Amino acid sequence: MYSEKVMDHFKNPRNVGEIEDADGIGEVGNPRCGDIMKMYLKIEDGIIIDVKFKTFGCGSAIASSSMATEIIKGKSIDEAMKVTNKAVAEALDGLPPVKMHCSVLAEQAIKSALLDYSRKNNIQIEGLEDFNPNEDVHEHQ
Amino acid sequence: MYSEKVMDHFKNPRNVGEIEDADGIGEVGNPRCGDIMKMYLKIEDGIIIDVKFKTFGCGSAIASSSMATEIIKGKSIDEAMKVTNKAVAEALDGLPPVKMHCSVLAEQAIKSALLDYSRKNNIQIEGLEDFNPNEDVHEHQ
Amino acid sequence: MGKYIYMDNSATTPVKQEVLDEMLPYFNIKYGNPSSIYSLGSQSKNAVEISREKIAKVLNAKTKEIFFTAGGSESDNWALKGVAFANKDKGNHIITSKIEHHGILHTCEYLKKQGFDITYLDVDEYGLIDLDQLKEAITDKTILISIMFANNEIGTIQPIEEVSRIAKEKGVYFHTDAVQAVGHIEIDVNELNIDLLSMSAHKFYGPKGIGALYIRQGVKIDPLISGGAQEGNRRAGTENLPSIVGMAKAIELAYENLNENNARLIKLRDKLIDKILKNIDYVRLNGHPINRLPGNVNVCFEFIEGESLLLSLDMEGIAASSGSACTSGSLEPSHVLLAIGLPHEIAHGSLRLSLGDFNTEEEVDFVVEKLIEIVARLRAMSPLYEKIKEGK
Amino acid sequence: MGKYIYMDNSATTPVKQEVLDEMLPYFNIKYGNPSSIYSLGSQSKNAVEISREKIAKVLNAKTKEIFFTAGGSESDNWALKGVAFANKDKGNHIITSKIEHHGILHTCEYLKKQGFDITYLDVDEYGLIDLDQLKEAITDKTILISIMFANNEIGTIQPIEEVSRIAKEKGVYFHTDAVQAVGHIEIDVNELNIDLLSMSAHKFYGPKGIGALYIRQGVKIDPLISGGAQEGNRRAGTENLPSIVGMAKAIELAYENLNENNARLIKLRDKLIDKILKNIDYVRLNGHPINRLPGNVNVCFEFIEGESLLLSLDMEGIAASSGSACTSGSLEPSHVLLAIGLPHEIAHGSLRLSLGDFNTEEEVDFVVEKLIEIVARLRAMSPLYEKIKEGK
Ligand SMILES: Cc1ncc(COP(=O)(O)O)c(C=O)c1O
Ligand SMILES: Cc1ncc(COP(=O)(O)O)c(C=O)c1O
Repeated sequence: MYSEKVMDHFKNPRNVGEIEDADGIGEVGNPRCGDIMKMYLKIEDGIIIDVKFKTFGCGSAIASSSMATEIIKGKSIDEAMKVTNKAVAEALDGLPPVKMHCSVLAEQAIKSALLDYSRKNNIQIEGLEDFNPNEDVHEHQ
Repeated sequence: MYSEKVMDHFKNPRNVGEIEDADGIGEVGNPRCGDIMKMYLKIEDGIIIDVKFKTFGCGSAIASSSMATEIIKGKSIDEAMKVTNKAVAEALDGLPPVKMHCSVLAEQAIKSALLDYSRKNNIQIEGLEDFNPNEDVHEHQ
Repeated sequence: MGKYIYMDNSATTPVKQEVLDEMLPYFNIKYGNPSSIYSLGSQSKNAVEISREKIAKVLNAKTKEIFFTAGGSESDNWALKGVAFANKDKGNHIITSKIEHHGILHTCEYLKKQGFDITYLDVDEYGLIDLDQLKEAITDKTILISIMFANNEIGTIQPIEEVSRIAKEKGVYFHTDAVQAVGHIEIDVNELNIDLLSMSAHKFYGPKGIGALYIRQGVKIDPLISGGAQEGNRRAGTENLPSIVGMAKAIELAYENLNENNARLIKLRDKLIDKILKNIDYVRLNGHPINRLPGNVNVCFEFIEGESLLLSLDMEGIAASSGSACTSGSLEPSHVLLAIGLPHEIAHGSLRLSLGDFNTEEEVDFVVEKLIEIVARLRAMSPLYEKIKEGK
Repeated sequence: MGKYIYMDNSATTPVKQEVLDEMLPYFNIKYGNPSSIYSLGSQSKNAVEISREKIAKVLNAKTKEIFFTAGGSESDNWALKGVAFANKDKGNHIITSKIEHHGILHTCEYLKKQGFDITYLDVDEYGLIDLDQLKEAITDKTILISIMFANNEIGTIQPIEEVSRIAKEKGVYFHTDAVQAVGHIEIDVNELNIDLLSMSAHKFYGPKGIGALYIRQGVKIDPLISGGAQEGNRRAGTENLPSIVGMAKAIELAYENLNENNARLIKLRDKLIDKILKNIDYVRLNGHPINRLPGNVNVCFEFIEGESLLLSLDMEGIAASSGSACTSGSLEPSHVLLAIGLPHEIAHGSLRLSLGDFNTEEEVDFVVEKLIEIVARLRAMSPLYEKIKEGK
């Protein structure tokens, strides 16, 4: 069902944990639906120098979070903003169709953490104008 | 499906054939229904001294004819009149329910041949008053 | 007597060793439920999907157009009831033929009770339907035409391509009961424009109790068995894993050497027919002389009855079948034999010998030899034959 | 990792060797069609009838009250649709429960579309229906009550005797989906007054794709699959001979040592439950503490999700199942867990371990050991657990 990449990231998720003094924290998902992703960002000079996550969810939710953190670590905010759910899924060598929403959740977790960062620092991040972190990801299926 | 007795009488039917100068000949059944029994009797002093049959029909029809001839051979007309389809079936160690009409046919073949004898000789045989050789045996099932 | 001679391959076939070998691990080693997500389960899921793919490929169908069932009868019931109920807003008229298998005919009777109108097409003396009668039968209420690919008794193959062309022109779904055809005749569901097709594995050296329904993508059909999400939510029930794998292997084997196999079978069949017709009098061949299943021989011996013929053959170690009433426990001989115009008394004397991959020329010779003896013996006992001889 | 530990026996079971051995000759030696009259056919017919007799005996039914099907789903569909359509002149109301298998629930949805009214009884926190609610639900239009014998997820056994007594008093047919019960619990259809009962062989070490419906003599029911005269004219299709023979052998084996087997299983089960409850916090047992299937363990681990639990167990070579939405591809967690009142987020963390004849005490110990590690690991990753620890 899952690719080897997914299983690898599920078995050995990268960047699990919390960042005590995170600059941005995002939480998306809904326990009712069985998935919550929480992402912590450490940002310096517009660069994501550290990222951690915690996820309640299925194997692909955990793998998607892990992959998302790997992708954005060391990237600029602008670059991180360009990470789509498709990119996450592709980096995992694909997800089963019914699991695509997990990658959507990962994309939203990044954006949600960046939104938190932008609010705390009172800056504008292009592309977040219409972002709604509470949107139901299952619609994307 | 069939008892060993039925198979024995099917494999080695007794009294197959015709009697050239028969005293009574009965034919019952209907080719449309897949079974015709023809029975030939040689009667002397009220005793059936010889009997032969020809049958178009299934295994149990052939076995029932064979058994019926065995039963009545050497018997008096009165005794032959008392042979029921049940007696024929029992003598064969039973017939499957859907095949009971074959034993009915055998009983009717006897009666039909006796009727022919009684008409040719202008005598009355008790029990044949209401006998109708063309009755549909399949009703008896 | 020697070896048992099995000439009833249209009734069922033995599972080929290669097929059984393929099935065995799925009983107690790879036994996981295909719906389970752990490795033992996804292994099973894979096996099901690979099997589906193999079957689809042979028929030139899409993989997701193949749905596993418990056999030909379920497939027939599903196709008819499923299409009828799902399309009753469009119409309530179904067209079929008089020589369909009971899986179709009895389902049509059921649908009639539920308010559907059924037209039963006649067949000619060879068992072929009349395409003009079909065209005329179609009304604006017609939702489904179901015509069997090849007949199980007399072996006649219908002009499926023409039937489906007519169905397509009129925008009516076309189902074919191909239970006797799959594994024996080349079938391309696209070339032949088939919307639904029933098949059953035990007719081509696969296991009993497994079959499939091909459903062209887009066809509107209700499930017959609802429940779990198996078979794309269209046919519930834990998958019959070993049998599915076996069916796929069997269909692969069947089409691997179809042409050579059929050439051999047709030669055997025609030899059997010729020898019977030459050596026995008062006998006629049933079914189409050319458009017939490669293994099918069906003849009527006048003046004798089929069951006693079968019992006599069985005593010689030969397995065959008959359309006589007496072999089915019903009072009527086969509806197929009556539909091609045989009188009852002749239909009762029918014999079907259906040849398969394991039959040999020696067996054909032996069977004819025995048939000559048996027919003579039964006729000697028959009051009908006596009349003929006497010229009555 | 060593041997694979299979603790998903409620999903399916491996075919026991004794069962497979019994089946094997019927694939390619005794392969005759049971409808054929020659010896190879009547041998098959005998095998079918002897199998039917064995199954009937175990359930204290009459031989002719057992009808073979392709499994539990077909049996459920047949019972419900067959009784509904055959009795629609009497009424259009059917009563069932909220925790039935989808084979029942989705069939009820279908029947609703066909004009039938369905009442779904609630269950309490243990999964038991309320007999008073049942009584009140019965109207003069009620034709059928269908209540499962034992639940496939949480293992709860219903008060079948009381349910059937109520049904009998009101003159309503009573069907029970006993797919999880047959082979595991003593069942006497007469003592329990059951009118129809569904079973499936692969739940008790028989093959997949074969089951049966018990139909009490006199019950009015339409066929689901019409066609040939098999199964007393009530279920068409060439008999699945090897599987029928296998099912009979499996049921015999199951009831041969039922009490000892169950004593062993219950001990294992309770040990597994105890150890989980003792060694892991934020965990709850689902289903009835006593009236539950001998092999059923169902627990919810809070703050983690079932699929990731299953994947982790699979990595350790342990097969189990979960009622989490993510394991089924649907968005909702199991309807059973919701019906017993679990909130969605807790239902997502459910785990079913279903023990069978091949599980050992060592396996139980190993599974608990691994569970402790896995749950800890997943919770360490869970933002929900983090909040609890922080006392939020
Ligand atoms: C309670 C219950 N009913 C019905 C079924 C369906 O049985 P099958 O999968 O054999 O069709 C199952 C198992 O899947 C079950 O557990
Ligand atoms: C033409 C035809 N249709 C349907 C069937 C039914 O198939 P099954 O017995 O596998 O249900 C058969 C064989 O019995 C058949 O020959």
